[in-house]
Amino acid sequence: MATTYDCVIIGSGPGGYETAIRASQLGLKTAIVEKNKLGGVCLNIGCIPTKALLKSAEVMAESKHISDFGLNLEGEITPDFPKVIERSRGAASQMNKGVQYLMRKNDIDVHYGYGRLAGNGTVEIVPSENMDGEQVGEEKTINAEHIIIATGARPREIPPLPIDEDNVVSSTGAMTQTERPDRLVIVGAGAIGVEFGYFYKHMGTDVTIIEVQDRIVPAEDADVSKELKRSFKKAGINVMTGAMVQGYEEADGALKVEVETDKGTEYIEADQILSAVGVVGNVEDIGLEELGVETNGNDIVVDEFYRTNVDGVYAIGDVTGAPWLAHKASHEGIICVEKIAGEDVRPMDKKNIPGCTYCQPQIASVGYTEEQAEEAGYDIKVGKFPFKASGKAAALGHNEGFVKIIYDKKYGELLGCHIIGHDATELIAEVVTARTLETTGHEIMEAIHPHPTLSESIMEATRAAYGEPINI
Amino acid sequence: MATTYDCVIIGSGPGGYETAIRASQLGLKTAIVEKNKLGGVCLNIGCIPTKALLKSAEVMAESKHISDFGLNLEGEITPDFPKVIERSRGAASQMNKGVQYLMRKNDIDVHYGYGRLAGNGTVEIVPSENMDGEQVGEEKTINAEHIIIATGARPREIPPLPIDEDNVVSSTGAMTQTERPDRLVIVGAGAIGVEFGYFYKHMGTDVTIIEVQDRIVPAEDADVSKELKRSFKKAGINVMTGAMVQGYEEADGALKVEVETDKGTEYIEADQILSAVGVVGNVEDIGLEELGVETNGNDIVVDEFYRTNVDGVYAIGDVTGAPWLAHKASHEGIICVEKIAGEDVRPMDKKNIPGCTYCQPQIASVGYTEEQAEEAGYDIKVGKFPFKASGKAAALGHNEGFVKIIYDKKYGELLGCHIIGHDATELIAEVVTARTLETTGHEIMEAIHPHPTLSESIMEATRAAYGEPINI
Amino acid sequence: VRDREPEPVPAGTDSEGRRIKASPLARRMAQDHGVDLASMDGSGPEGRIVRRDVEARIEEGEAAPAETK
Ligand SMILES: Cc1cc2nc3c(=O)[nH]c(=O)nc-3n(C[C@H](O)[C@H](O)[C@H](O)COP(=O)(O)OP(=O)(O)OC[C@H]3O[C@@H](n4cnc5c(N)ncnc54)[C@H](O)[C@@H]3O)c2cc1C
Ligand SMILES: Cc1cc2nc3c(=O)[nH]c(=O)nc-3n(C[C@H](O)[C@H](O)[C@H](O)COP(=O)(O)OP(=O)(O)OC[C@H]3O[C@@H](n4cnc5c(N)ncnc54)[C@H](O)[C@@H]3O)c2cc1C
Repeated sequence: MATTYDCVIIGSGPGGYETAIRASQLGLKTAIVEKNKLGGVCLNIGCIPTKALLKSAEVMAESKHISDFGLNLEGEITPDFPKVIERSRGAASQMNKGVQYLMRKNDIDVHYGYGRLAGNGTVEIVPSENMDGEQVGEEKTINAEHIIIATGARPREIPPLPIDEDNVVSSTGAMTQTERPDRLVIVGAGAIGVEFGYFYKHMGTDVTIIEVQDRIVPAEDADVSKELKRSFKKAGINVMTGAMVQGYEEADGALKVEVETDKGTEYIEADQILSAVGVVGNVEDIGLEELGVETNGNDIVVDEFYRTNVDGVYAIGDVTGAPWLAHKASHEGIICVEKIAGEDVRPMDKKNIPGCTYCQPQIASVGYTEEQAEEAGYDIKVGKFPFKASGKAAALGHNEGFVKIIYDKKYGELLGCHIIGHDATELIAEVVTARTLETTGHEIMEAIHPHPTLSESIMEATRAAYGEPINI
Repeated sequence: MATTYDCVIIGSGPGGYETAIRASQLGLKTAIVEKNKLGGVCLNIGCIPTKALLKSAEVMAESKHISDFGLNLEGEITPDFPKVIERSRGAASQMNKGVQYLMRKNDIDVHYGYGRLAGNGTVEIVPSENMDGEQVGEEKTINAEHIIIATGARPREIPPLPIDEDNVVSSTGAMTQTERPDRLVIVGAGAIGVEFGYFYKHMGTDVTIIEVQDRIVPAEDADVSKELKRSFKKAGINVMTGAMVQGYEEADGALKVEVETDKGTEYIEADQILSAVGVVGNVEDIGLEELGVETNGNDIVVDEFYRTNVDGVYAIGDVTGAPWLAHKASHEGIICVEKIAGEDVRPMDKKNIPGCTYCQPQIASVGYTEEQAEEAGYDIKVGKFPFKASGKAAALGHNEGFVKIIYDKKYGELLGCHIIGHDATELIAEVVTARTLETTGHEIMEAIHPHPTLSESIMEATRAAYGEPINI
Repeated sequence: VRDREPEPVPAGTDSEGRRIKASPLARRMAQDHGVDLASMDGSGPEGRIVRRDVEARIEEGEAAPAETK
């Protein structure tokens, strides 16, 4: 007979596994179905392994300036590419083991295999093959009152660039291959594209990033795009914007990439192409049509508590659409399951989801960009503080970038903050929490930021917005 | 005739110079009197140059593990000590020039020379010698309705260790000397002592830190002291606690340091001793007695708006006593001068002043320690999250330390937070701001911390305190 | 040039002298719209009054014409 749970979650990414833990804590008998590896994209082929790669790149980059710190380097520092990859895989597998432990600790049943909704609270599971080529799971059926779909997303493929993980790699190929291309063309200048651009450049690869929009990291504030472009140019990373890849040809062991620009058609020689043009939700073949679960393209449609139009079926994380971020997935899952358990929960404010990019300089932002704030009809005041004026940045030898912060003139509401620079991804948490607490600029100025820190720059930018700048 | 100002500030440290800027912004005609260099201790011989030194030490430390990142080092990385010092002096002088610019930009008159209160709103200035041995300033008198004393503090000297900046150095000597001692005894394990311990160790010096109390960084939460001790031991830094230095003898070109411990008297051989036993306020010979300005030992006594008992005389920063921190000085100064200008200002909550220590692992904290919270009668819940469980820490290869966070059971008030680990000094800002905004644990859990970051650990520790841990 | 506006709104007290817990933004909006924070319950953690509470009150106020109050 099929085991019956209070809650079954399909997919064990940061959305799925954290939700499972919270569900179990709330007293729900919980199981998770996973066709591949615990931890999903994020832990196995996303956030964690890429950040490990980027750390190696950072150390490489810093080693080139080692004499700036008063240190002598006799000889040379060079990347051992397969070892860099190996280290990253190690970080991924460590985190994967961590999730295995968490499932045991929290009494969550893990059913490996491919899960499919079969109606009436039933999930059918069939064996599947994981990323290591191992067959996992067995055929079975489980039941649950509440089924949460957390199947995530996969790299988007575009017609001119079919992904074969050889000539054209996805992020997965780019982070697991042990041979480094000498020349890499990256298509797409979102977070993933620029992170790999930075990484491969510092591993010794000649990198060209091609973006169809008129600026890189186009989701960020325009000033941030400008600053990153300047920095990438200095680092020797080629950037082409307003350019569309038409396809490629293989000839003489090299790839000729056809790119359409304002000036006509250009050809770029490369050894590999990384397609980094976004992701699409995994909505296919999981029983959605059969049950009549509403979708919008590749996103499952949900309400503010992640309920689909079908009773007892919920969806969270990447499969519900943008922004495709791990922390969005886990927070959605926790809200979803707390609501199921009858807790007093508040819906998420989507404007409070920060976005981070981990190349150097790092980028982090939350809330409105200047353009968005104006479009939304706010009368705004904007403050900017360059890290060039920060004592900590001078001490660290990392003085690129700035904090830009946007306030509403009427109430002083903190509308948005955009940071580019060293450690930006850690600095943004203060702003996220402050927005969650409905701060105005005054509290940010009043908060006694320790000296010397980069975080002071958030206070200094706020003072600038209020017309009371101190250190600029 | 003497120039008359609305506001004269004696001392141009972070307290003095930021106050001067704010005063000028508020429409007060402002001057600053400085006997040495603009920027005070902090910029010239404190916060900034030490953080530059520590960055060199960090790069050295990381270089020893460079193969962990998949990088090959052929040859060796060695510190060029005079160059390390030179870089630090460069950072200091860059910041000093920055303050010169800020004074001009904000229309603040700078009067070099030694200032002394002469009663009736008069400050007498006489020439003085700066740290480079240059004679600065000329004899003159200036007047002001409001005089703010921001003369700061200097290293405390104890009888067994008279500071000669040769055998026994102060922090100033330790950060400016271009010859590195082979064996260094550091007396005092507060922030300055452990920072220099970490620095000299990674420059190649054999370091022993001696602390009279039973743990190092005794102002921090006890768990933090324990963790730092473990880390320092691993790094090969000798630590003696509950030990009192009695004096030293010079013999055969070496120093024999006499230390009293539980086990009796021990002798440690060293080439130099760093006295890092705190600071004392500069209250002498500035006219306080003549005017009858109340002091308490070496602290000027002030009210919540930094007014002394004498009308028109104020004091801010290190000269008003503990905690001796740059950000305390500047925030006090801004409050003081905004009050003078008739703004609607709130007094500072001293429990919201964070403290930071910049060795590796870094330490940062704000609010109550566990012990203090219990002593204050709170019924508390405590959460701890080790960086070992953080994906970002794994990616960075820095998984030492933890976040410990303390909440009041009754209202959920965030009472205190204690972080030891990589980047702790940047992470604490979120907590400072959250406390300023009177957060409870719920908002910290609700705030969507970006993944993967170290800042998530603050959220995870909070969840642990609430009995809802996810990633541990 | 000073741009201190909007000034921060200090936390008020209720009729029994207890401090009203409200977010800085909620306090600011309430002052602007003449909403009395002492008379309302907060929906935030520990009963904190947050923006949505004030917004709801403002909407109610607009829905109900002043003279019927
Ligand atoms: C290269 C890269 C870098 C990234 N970096 C970051 C970053 O730094 N920060 C960030 O926030 N986000 C980052 N992301 C995005 C992040 O990985 C995702 O937002 C996150 O993983 C989404 O979590 P999820 O739980 O919704 O889905 P996923 O992590 O995609 O997990 C879905 C899981 O469901 C399983 N599954 C799917 N279908 C089935 C089925 N039918 N039956 C059983 N199991 C199934 C999958 O095998 C997978 O394990 C990155 C993504 C990539 C590709
Ligand atoms: C080694 C070291 C490291 C430190 N690191 C940190 C850190 O990382 N973070 C932190 O927050 N704090 C740190 N501090 C402490 C910090 O430097 C002080 O808290 C801060 O400088 C205090 O600022 P202040 O404006 O009160 O006084 P000061 O910075 O001491 O400035 C006082 C100024 O007044 C001048 N002056 C004194 N008397 C007269 C007079 N009669 N006439 C004219 N001028 C006069 C002095 O020359 C000096 O320039 C450190 C201190 C040291 C020694």
